[in-house]
Amino acid sequence: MNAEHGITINQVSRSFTGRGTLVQALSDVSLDCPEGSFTALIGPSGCGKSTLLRLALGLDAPDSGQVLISGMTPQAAAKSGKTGVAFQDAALMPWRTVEDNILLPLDVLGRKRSAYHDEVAKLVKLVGLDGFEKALPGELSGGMRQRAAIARALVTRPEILFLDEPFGALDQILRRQMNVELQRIWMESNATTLLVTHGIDEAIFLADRVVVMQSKPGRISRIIDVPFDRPRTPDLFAHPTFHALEKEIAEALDGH
Amino acid sequence: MNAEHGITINQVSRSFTGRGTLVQALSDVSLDCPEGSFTALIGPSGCGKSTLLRLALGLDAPDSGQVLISGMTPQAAAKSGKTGVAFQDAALMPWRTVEDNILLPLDVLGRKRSAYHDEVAKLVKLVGLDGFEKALPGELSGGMRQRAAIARALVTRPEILFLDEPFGALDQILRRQMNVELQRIWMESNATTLLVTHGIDEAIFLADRVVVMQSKPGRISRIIDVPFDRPRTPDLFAHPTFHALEKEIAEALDGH
Amino acid sequence: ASPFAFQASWINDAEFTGYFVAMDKGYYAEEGLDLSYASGGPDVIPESTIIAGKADLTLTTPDTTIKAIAEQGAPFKIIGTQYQKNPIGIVSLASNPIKSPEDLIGKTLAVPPVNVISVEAMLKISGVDRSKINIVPYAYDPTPLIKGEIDASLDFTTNVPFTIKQAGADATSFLLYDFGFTIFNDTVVVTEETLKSKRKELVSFLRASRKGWEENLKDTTVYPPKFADSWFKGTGRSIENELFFNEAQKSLIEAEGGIFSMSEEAIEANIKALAEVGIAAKREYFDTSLLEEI
Amino acid sequence: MATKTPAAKTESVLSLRQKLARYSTVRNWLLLLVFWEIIGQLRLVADGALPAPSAILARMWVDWADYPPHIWATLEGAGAGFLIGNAVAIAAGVLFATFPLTQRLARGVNVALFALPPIAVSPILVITFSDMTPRIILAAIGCYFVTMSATVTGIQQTDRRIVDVVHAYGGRQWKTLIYAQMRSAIPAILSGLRVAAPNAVLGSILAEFGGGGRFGLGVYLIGSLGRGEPDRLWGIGLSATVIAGLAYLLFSLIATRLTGTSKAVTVPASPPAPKAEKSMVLTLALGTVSFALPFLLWWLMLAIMGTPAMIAKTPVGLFDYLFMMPSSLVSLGKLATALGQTLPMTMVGMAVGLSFAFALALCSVLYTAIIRGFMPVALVTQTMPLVALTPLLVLILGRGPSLILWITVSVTFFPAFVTMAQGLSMVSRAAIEVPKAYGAGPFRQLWLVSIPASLPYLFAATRLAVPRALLGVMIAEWLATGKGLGNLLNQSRGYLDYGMIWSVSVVSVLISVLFYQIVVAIEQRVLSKRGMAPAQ
Ligand SMILES: Nc1ncnc2c1ncn2[C@@H]1O[C@H](COP(=O)(O)OP(=O)(O)OP(=O)(O)O)[C@@H](O)[C@H]1O
Ligand SMILES: Nc1ncnc2c1ncn2[C@@H]1O[C@H](COP(=O)(O)OP(=O)(O)OP(=O)(O)O)[C@@H](O)[C@H]1O
Ligand SMILES: Cc1ncc(C[n+]2csc(CCO)c2C)c(N)n1
Ligand SMILES: [Mg+2]
Ligand SMILES: [Mg+2]
Repeated sequence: MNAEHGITINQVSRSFTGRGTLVQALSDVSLDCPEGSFTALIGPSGCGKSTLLRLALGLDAPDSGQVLISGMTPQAAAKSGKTGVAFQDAALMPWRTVEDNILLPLDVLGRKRSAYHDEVAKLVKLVGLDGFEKALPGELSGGMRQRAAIARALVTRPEILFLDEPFGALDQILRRQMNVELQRIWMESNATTLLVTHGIDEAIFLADRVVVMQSKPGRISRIIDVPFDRPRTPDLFAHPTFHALEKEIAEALDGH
Repeated sequence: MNAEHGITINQVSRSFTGRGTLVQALSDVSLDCPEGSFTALIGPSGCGKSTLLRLALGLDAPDSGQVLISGMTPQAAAKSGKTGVAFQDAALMPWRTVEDNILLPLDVLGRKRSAYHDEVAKLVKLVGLDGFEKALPGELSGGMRQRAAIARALVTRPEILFLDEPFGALDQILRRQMNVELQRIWMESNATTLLVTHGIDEAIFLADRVVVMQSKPGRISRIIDVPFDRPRTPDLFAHPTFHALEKEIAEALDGH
Repeated sequence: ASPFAFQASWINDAEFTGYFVAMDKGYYAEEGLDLSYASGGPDVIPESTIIAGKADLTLTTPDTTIKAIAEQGAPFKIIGTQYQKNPIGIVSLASNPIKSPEDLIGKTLAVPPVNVISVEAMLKISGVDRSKINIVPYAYDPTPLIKGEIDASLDFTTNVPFTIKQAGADATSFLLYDFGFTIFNDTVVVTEETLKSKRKELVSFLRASRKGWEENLKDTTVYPPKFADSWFKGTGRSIENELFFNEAQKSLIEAEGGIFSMSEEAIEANIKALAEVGIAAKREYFDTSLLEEI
Repeated sequence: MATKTPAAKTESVLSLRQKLARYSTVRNWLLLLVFWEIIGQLRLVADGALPAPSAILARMWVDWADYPPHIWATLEGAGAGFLIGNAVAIAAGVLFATFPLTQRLARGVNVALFALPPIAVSPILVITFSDMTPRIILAAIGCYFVTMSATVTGIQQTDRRIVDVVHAYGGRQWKTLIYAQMRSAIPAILSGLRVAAPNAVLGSILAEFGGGGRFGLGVYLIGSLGRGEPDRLWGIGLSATVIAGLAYLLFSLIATRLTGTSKAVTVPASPPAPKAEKSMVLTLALGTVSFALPFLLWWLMLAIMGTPAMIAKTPVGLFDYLFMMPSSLVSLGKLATALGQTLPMTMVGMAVGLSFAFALALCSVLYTAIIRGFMPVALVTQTMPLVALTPLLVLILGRGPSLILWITVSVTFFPAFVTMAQGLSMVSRAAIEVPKAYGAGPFRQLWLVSIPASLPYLFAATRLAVPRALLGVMIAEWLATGKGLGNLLNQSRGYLDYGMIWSVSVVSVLISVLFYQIVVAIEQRVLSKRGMAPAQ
């Protein structure tokens, strides 16, 4: 394990006091994602997955514990441009065109747009939004917005990638395609990736390890290694080990 | 077929001129959903599913063609309180608590809240938000917001129910639970239901008919009947006919 | 009693002591008038109030009134004057004294925009080149004068010198009147219409008011303190100030023909002074007949 | 390795942070006060013309018996005007937002009401009405436009997704208004009320200059003006500020509580407003009516109130005055000269005023405590009548362009600042978190997200500021420089030259409408390009 270049989450807790009630969103969560690893995070709705990501992105601070990204504080890592993120909500800026939305991280990081011209074109094509480069988010369908958000997450060629249910609004065919593409990109870039997903099959297909969370309080209940070699192909979905893993994860989710 | 009490979509077309380009979101789409039927709408991202729903809700007008809900214009039907809807985006009012958000349709329709007290409690429980009745949307996770939106769609005991990917942000276990619950509610209320979904299995599990759409231009490419009796149980997912249907729909989606 | 509305030209200060006395002593009631008194202020254009019928009678600056009659055919008549000599003058600090129009050359003089024409007349009459004086607006606050930002201001000489003394300085002042701008002030003005229809009331008003002024001017120190909690309550001014004012205005008000009177010479002097600034006043703008009936 | 802290402790740490923010605001207020005290004591500004707070307080102590009736009278005028003006404004705002056509029709009237110089309106009100009415009307006018604009902006910025939900249940205009638009507009409306509060107080005070009444801070101020005692004037001005400040504080507190729950949880991506079909005929017709309506109303008002013809020039009378009379050429010449003096400064004042407002609004995000600390000063500029403040300003700045700028900025910036700051505070957290996740500092967050997201508010602010700039320059001219339209207006009052008074008023309104129209045109281009709903 190389904590220096991956994601280190160390005994992190975070609770919220909403209207009078206290929600323990994360309770003593520890997780190490070594450099270049692909980790899938799976767990019931409200178990703290997004909260964990927000902590890793420096958007929120833990009550206790520590998060290190590439050995830096989340804020420092974000600033260095190492990270990329697709939020659960597409969070596109409604006044920016698809293209400009994809370019937003470059604007933030102060990088030259021109250097990314081809990259953007490739990404737009990858997510199937060619022809909609100049469209505004309001003119897109829900799935199309989510795809633009995925492209935005990838545009900086991040070393560390956070994806919060990026394929939730996509149809199965597109989702499979995107799974394959994501794997390719991951293998090329070797980015340390943390993927939140509700698709058990997706998790197994993509990840080295599937981290199963439980809620109330939000915690990690099991970590299941995925033994398949890369590149993985859609045939895998029919593999018996795949099914076994699916079952194992489903049971872990069920609280067994 | 009883056009008088179901949904009748008659040769509807709708195109958008976004930034410079023309998108034919719906091209000559006709669909009849008889009273009490359960129709699943499935199709690639951007094929016009949400557009179709918006037309049926009277939120948008077709360029040509006609939509009748219970023999009325969509607006009239909406006003009569016959319809319920869960949008693709949860669209909760940020200032209303979960409970008040669920009660919104009653407020709009001018119905007494008090008469729905038990109903709301039941629905909150159904979508697993008990304990969060007084929480504001900003204090919920993505999936929790979507669940609140589902409860809101059901609160009026609608005769006609529109659901736009209501379970997209839910984990598989919850999703299955919700599928079963939705079937139960549907059987009790006999509401004419139009469900947009990306889950082929979900579509088969729930619907009488699966309508497969294609994009560019948005159109209906196939309608596949689902022969299973009700109530359907989760065992069904292992049924051979189920798998055959899954394959058939997947192929239809693939453009075969 | 007949209702009669009087519009004053400024907020309640010693300038109107005579009327206050007349009201408090019941002189108007004795004359059969039910007088309603309206205070003025910077946003009250007295002539407007009589045109609009809000008041039957008002006090005005004669140059304004006469210009309006001459140039717009405004239906005003001047039926008397409170000040035989306009109390408006050039006020400066004794440490930087301006004693005559010539002294103004090269200086900064603050003048309420409405009075620029009066100053210009006085300068013309005195043969001083207007363009050699820097005239800036004045809004009744003498602070810039006290602090030396301006060299002089145009204000009521019956009033500001006191203020300046209070601020620890000494004032020098001269009246525009004394340098050829020989006009009245607080001229008593009515519309021709009122003159016709309320002649009796007007005479009664003048009579009662004259009585009030005479009573007040008998001893200028008597009434201001009496009004401290009535007419002068909450004006923001001090009774000492009103005492100074009352004393200072005495000589400007008193007239041989009785208070409010307008002698033919004085009217002539007004017409002549105004002619200097191109305001063609005529004798007929002044109606002295009511004064005779007092 | 970090130590574990119980969650409860974190909560108290968090609220401690909030307490610290509040504390630093109070600290800034105190710092300001101490600073002012030192300046006053050492007579550093204008040879002691700016009194120290202690001197002002001491003076108020002495004068205390005078205050209650004055404060009470001003409260009455300002309060009634505030209630009436804002009620009308909110109703009108709702009407305009619901039926955009009405807004376009009423635009001329709206801007005219906002841009009319009080020095021209007040004398007319005073001779038309009596007692409290002029005060109430002027206070109400001071509230109307800001609150109306805020209401329209607030309603227009309602999240489309929420409106769709109401529509989907058959809710039409009325229900949409109640359940979605009004509630989401509340923070914006409150920002309008925040600006309206000082406007109402100042409006009442200005009308009090019209006399008639014996009591009111304005009456007190006029009486005190001649005393050359700044500490008294400041006492009066600060009393007005405190009245307005309390209202401001109240609405701020409510707004702060509600803003959090008013902004969208996720970034809204609603379909851009359909491009309005540009019918030249319709645009022209609307423009004409909107332009003609103020004239029509003006005529009607005069007819109804029966104001005499010498005072009340009808549009035709004004036309005669300006074009048909022997003196017309002279009058036009005077107007032209005055315009030539006023317009250039107006442009500069507008630019500086807006920049200042914008800078303040940005700082309200970046340096909250500093801006909150500055708010009392801002409120003083909004409630202290310029008649009282100008002598001091003249001592500090002279009577040149810097003074005109100062006055113009002080007359322009406040509504714009409050509106922009409100807009910035309404940006959804989810949107800001995108750049934040890429390490953007506060500046970049503002530049890349908050500012573009609040563009509609920015334009609303600009629309508020632009008509006021001319007014600011005119006030400065009237009080300090003796040039331009402001001086012409005041001088004409002295000459009973009602033709000129009306001419100046109409010209100043027309210019304001023109500027306003230019902003609307720019707004429409900029916003529709970004798929945002522009002003109609
Ligand atoms: N700002 C907040 N205030 C109060 N409670 C919060 C806040 N953010 C999150 N929570 C609570 O924390 C818990 C975890 O939320 P989180 O968004 O991390 O869930 P999640 O695992 O991402 O769920 P989902 O799959 O539904 O998106 C939830 O119970 C939620 O109500
Ligand atoms: N307001 C609009 N302006 C312009 N184009 C629009 C608008 N609304 C929808 N479209 C276009 O219409 C097409 C259909 O959109 P729709 O939202 O109906 O898709 P969908 O089937 O719901 O897709 P998804 O599964 O991704 O939600 C898309 O190509 C979209 O870009
Ligand atoms: C006591 C007193 N009365 C009136 C004024 C106001 N004022 C000063 S000059 C001027 C114009 C000519 O009348 C006016 C109205 C004042 N300041 N003090
Ligand atoms: Mg989440
Ligand atoms: Mg959709």
